Amino acid sequence: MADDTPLLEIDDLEKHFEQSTNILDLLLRREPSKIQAVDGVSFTLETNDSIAVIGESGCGKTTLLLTLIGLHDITGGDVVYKGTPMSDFDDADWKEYRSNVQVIFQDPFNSLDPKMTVEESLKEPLKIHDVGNRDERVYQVLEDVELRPPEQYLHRKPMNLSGGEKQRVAIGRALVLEPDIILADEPVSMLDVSTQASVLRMLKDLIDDYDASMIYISHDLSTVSYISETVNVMYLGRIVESAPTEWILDDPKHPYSEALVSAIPIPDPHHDRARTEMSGAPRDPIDLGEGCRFRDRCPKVIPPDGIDVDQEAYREVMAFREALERDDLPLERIRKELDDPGDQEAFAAAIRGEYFSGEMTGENATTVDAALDDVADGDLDAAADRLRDRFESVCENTPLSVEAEADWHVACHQYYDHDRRTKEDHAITTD
Amino acid sequence: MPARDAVSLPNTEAFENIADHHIVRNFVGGLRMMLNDRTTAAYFWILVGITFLGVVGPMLAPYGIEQTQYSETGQILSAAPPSINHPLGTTFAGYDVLSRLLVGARPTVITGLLGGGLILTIGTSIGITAGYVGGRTETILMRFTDFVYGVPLIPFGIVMITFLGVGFLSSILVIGLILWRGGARVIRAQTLQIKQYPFVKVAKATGASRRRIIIKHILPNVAPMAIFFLALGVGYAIMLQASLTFLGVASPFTPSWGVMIRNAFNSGYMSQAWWWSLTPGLLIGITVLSTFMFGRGYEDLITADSESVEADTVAA
Amino acid sequence: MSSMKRYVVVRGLQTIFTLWLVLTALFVMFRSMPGDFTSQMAVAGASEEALAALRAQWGLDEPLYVQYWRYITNLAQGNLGESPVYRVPVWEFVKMRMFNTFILVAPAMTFTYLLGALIGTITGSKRGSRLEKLGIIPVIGVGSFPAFFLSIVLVVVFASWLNLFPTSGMLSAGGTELETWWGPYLTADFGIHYVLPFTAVVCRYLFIPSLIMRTSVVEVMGQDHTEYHRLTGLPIGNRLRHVAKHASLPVLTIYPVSLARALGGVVLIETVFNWPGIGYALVEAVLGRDYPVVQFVFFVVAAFVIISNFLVDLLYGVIDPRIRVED
Amino acid sequence: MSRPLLEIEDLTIRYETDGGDLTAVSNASFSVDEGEFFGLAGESGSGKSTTAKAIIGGLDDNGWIDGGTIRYRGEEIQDFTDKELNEKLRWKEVSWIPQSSMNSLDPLQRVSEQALEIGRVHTDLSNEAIREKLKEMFDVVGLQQSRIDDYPHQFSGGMQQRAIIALALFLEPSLVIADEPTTALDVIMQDQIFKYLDRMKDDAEISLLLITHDISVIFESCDSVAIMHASQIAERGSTTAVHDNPRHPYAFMFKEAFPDIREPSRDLEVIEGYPPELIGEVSSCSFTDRCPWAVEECHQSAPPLEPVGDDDATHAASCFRSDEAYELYERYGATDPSAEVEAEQGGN
Repeated sequence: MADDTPLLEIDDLEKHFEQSTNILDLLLRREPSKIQAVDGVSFTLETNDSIAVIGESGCGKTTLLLTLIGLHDITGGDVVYKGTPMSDFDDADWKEYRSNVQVIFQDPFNSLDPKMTVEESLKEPLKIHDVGNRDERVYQVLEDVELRPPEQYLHRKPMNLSGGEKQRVAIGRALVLEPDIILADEPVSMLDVSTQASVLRMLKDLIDDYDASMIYISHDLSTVSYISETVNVMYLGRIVESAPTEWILDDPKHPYSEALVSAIPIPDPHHDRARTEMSGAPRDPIDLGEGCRFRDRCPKVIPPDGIDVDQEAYREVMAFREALERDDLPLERIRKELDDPGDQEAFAAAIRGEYFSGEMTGENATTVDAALDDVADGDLDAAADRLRDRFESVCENTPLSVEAEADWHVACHQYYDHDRRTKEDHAITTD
Repeated sequence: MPARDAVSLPNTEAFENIADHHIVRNFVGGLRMMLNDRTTAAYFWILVGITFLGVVGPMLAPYGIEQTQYSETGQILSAAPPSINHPLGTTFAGYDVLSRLLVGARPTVITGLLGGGLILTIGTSIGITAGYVGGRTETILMRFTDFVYGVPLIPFGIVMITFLGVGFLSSILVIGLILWRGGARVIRAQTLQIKQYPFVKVAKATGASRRRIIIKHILPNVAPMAIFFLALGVGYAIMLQASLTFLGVASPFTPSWGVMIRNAFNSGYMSQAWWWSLTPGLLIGITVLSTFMFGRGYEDLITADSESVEADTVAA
Repeated sequence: MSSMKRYVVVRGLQTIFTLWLVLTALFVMFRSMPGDFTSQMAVAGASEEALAALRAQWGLDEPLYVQYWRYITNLAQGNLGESPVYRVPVWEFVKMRMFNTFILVAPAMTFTYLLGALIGTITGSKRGSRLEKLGIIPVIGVGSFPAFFLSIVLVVVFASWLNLFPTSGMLSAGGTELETWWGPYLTADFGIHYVLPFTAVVCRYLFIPSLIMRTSVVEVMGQDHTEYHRLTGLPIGNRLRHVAKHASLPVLTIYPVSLARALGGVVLIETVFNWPGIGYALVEAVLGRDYPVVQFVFFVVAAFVIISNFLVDLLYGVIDPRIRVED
Repeated sequence: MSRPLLEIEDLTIRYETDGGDLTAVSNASFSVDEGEFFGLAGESGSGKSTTAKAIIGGLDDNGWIDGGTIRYRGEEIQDFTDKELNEKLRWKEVSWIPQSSMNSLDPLQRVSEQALEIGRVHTDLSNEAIREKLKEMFDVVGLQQSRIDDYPHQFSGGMQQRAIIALALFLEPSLVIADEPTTALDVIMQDQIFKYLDRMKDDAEISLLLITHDISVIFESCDSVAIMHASQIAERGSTTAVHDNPRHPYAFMFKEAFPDIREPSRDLEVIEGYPPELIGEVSSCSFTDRCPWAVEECHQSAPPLEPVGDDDATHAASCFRSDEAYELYERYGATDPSAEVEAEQGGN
């Protein structure tokens, strides 16, 4: 193995699930819909590196972790460990991988088998990989995770440990095989704040002591700086921004990261932070299709050249188009609410009321009105076409990740044109 | 709940190895914890007593079970009420009820243990396999379980007994072959739940084999539920066997408690000689109740989230 | 298609498929049982040729798939076949007996479930109290006795000793002639025969709904929305109504299965009370290898479970809006 | 300063448990003014939720108020019966936003039905009027009015929380108690929720009692704060006073345990040990065993909540060394060599 082979390379990794089908789907031969939990994620973990993956619940970060530890099959792309791709692993490779890649989960209350003593839990990995000197190792690792004196803890069961102590045992179990890589899934988020810092600090120190690397998964950007130098921000299965932690905290480039950072509360009554302008929540990662996945919520979604439109009004158009094209408009409900369900004009107005707050003028307003009439008439395709003709955005193409600055990657269309260092040929796909 | 130290058992190495095994240790630990609870302990001792009766009962019987009793005047004591010589009275044919009761304890206990054991083994195996393996195996096993659920127990039992041949053991076998269904469902549900716990995922990620995970993690964690099922199975088996006996499709030659009630009923003397069927009936009821309450107590104490599973179990 | 319609269609298709599966399974099972009705005659000394002729007459010598096809086509025309033992059409043989069983079990089990739900709600809502811990024990206790023993006790005490009710039968012998088949069921005579068997069924099965209801009431009481209702100041009556609605879902699920279980188990009660139901007839039919009858009765019980499961699922869909979407 | 709406004085709450009577709140005192946002902070088990529940008569069956008073608009309410609470207080005056909104709405009922039920219990309003009020509130929290007839599962997590807020507001209460309203939510959703809570402060002049373990949220959104540790109020006062001039060791260590993205590399404070379980009377400072500055006196008796500093009249701390602790901390960090010796002697 060459020296410059990275420890772990995640290369365009995809993990999709099929939504379960029922007998009717089978009879009608319907295509199962696809849950795109992880979709084209790439990053590299070097030795002694600590990389964080940050995102809201449902962004796919936990699926990513389960895929990395081999509990999910890979749908596409690959994970390359010390030069060997996971897809080529034989039994021996798997055994080596499983002894060198360890995981720590979020929930301390279920991370340990309630029926096993601390000693048994810590010895289990050693037994599986047939490592000797078990007593000594277990003793040492208990010392390392600051459960002292170890004798006092060896025979306890999880029910007799506090949350923090349980998480320390879980960390100990991950370290007892002296692995290369630790995957940690929000290991402190369920602990009380007085314990959080000490567990976090201990984890960081131990990673260094044990010469391991770490992928740290969390929803909480504010503690990440204590554990990882690099952050990947994930949104709906994709990484949208990747840079050193402090840079992102200081000056996030992707509109989503910006929202994420700006929403973090500042523990200071003198500081006057503006509340987020973002509305809505990430949609379900089902059949996402092409395009930037943040475009329906993005305050900076890019209008086509040559039309003059208010940014917020344009975002509303995009959100409406998104719902329309995905056939997600709650038309039945809106019609039921009407005093006279047959009144087409009132119907169109009610739909407008649901999706548009501001006033639009000129050609924009005419197009939207016409589209709303189409929708009211039931001709959704016509409405979609009409709106696409006028409002199609560059954001409907999948953005490539570009190096906006050195070591600072952003997957956002804003950075193709405004930055000289982007790829000249930004092979944007069109559908 | 207070911490309890590991159980201390005789210091022979083999024994220690067994005692050190999760399942054994958790079982013994659970039992100890449970005997602290007075009510559950009472049911436990009733069960121990009945089992003991099954062992020594036939030896204690003052008379032979088919020994006709005579009064001092030499008349057959037909359906005589309780007296000093015959504390539980006699049957129509002049047999001593107490003796028959004592002898009948053994088949009852055997039925309970064998039937319960069968139910436990089949139910746990199917439940764990379905829950852990998942996919198509699970679908097939659980559809099959649903199917067995729809089987009307006693009529089907009769059909199977005619197939297997009337007999004491075949009636137990039939019971075991049907009544595992509730256990399979509940244990599968538990397995599914345990499988989702991080500690199982961690073990998998560390490279633990499927066998290891089942033995070291799944089994000890479903053990309380399995014990509950063993207890429940014992009760159901006894009850069902008595019912089959009563209908005349289990062996009438094994003098179980069920046979006694059947004979009393068939004699037409059941209202006059009420002592004839009352004691065996009461004993069956008390045994079944004790197994159930004992199982409940065990399960209650061992698992925190026990409440939700009980519902499924009673419908077995 | 609306989500509810979709749900009905999907579950409907599944139900029909299951029914067919059970029908076939029963057919295969009974055809592969050793011996047929002629084996009893053989014991009785009938000659080998006569038996073979009899088998040919009943089509038992043909290949299985031919028999199966005939069975299915006959069934499709409403022909259930004939009982080879009693030499009457199966339907004629079973119809009144099934009705007698049904009229005993269905009301009794429905009452059992209503009463059990009440007991479960009362005991479950007093979590940790003496009532919760001990209140259910008598119910379990009674349920621990075999049905035939309970019946015997009822007969001995209430019929023989206290002489309140008749000891057995469904109607007194030589009762008034009534013109309609349903006439007798409306008489006081029937009613007085009905009380003890009805009580026996209730006693035997009451613990099932009581326990399930108690368990799920306890569970629902611990859920956040119950706590929220408490904090909003809803009176206890309103809160219990919410709890009962949630808690009844698992009870509902078990209902068809335990109705079937009671249909099977009622044979013991029928035997003791000499109730002219299908249970005892079924035992005799099995012992006489009268497979067409047994097969049909089994199918009816299974179909009963399957169809009521379907209905319960639909009801579930009505009560719980989440089901409709998730299918 | 405006009039106090809610005054809590020397409140003590106990729970009957197998191990004895557990003191969940001991001698807590604070008050919430009209239009004020008040934050009650503390770690799990500190008694903050119990305090809040006592206000609307929501203690569990085994809990009772063992001393002290709760006054609402000057009227003592701690002994109110359920009926009085329903008639005078709940929802019309004080409403509640629960901790886990995801499961707090009855999944079998439309949101509007749940509102009708609450409305009918507490008011004489017609169904139509209740629906209208709920619709208005849906608008305030940024939900479409037409969605009041949706079932809870038709909403996303954040939307359910907003529906819950609408349900808390629709009878126009003067005080809303929010128990960890955003704990289960992501940070962007949390911020959206607070945007609506802010709006309710501006538009309706409602007071908020915010219960949370997250002090950064309180510093950002509240006017005043009380920090609880194991049944006792360690420190209370205006957020600026507590932030700028903390006096109780738990208060400033707790504050320093929170990350601040403006200083990503600052070391986070760690508070060793765990809060004690208090059975029976509490006769010491409950923070003693975890406090680096504990002295003999701290073991002997519980320090009273006394005014500190002159920056703010409500600013008070319950610490015998409130005048020097923060200074020591700033100078030496979370150690006090002289005190350690004493603490060891006193502790054994």
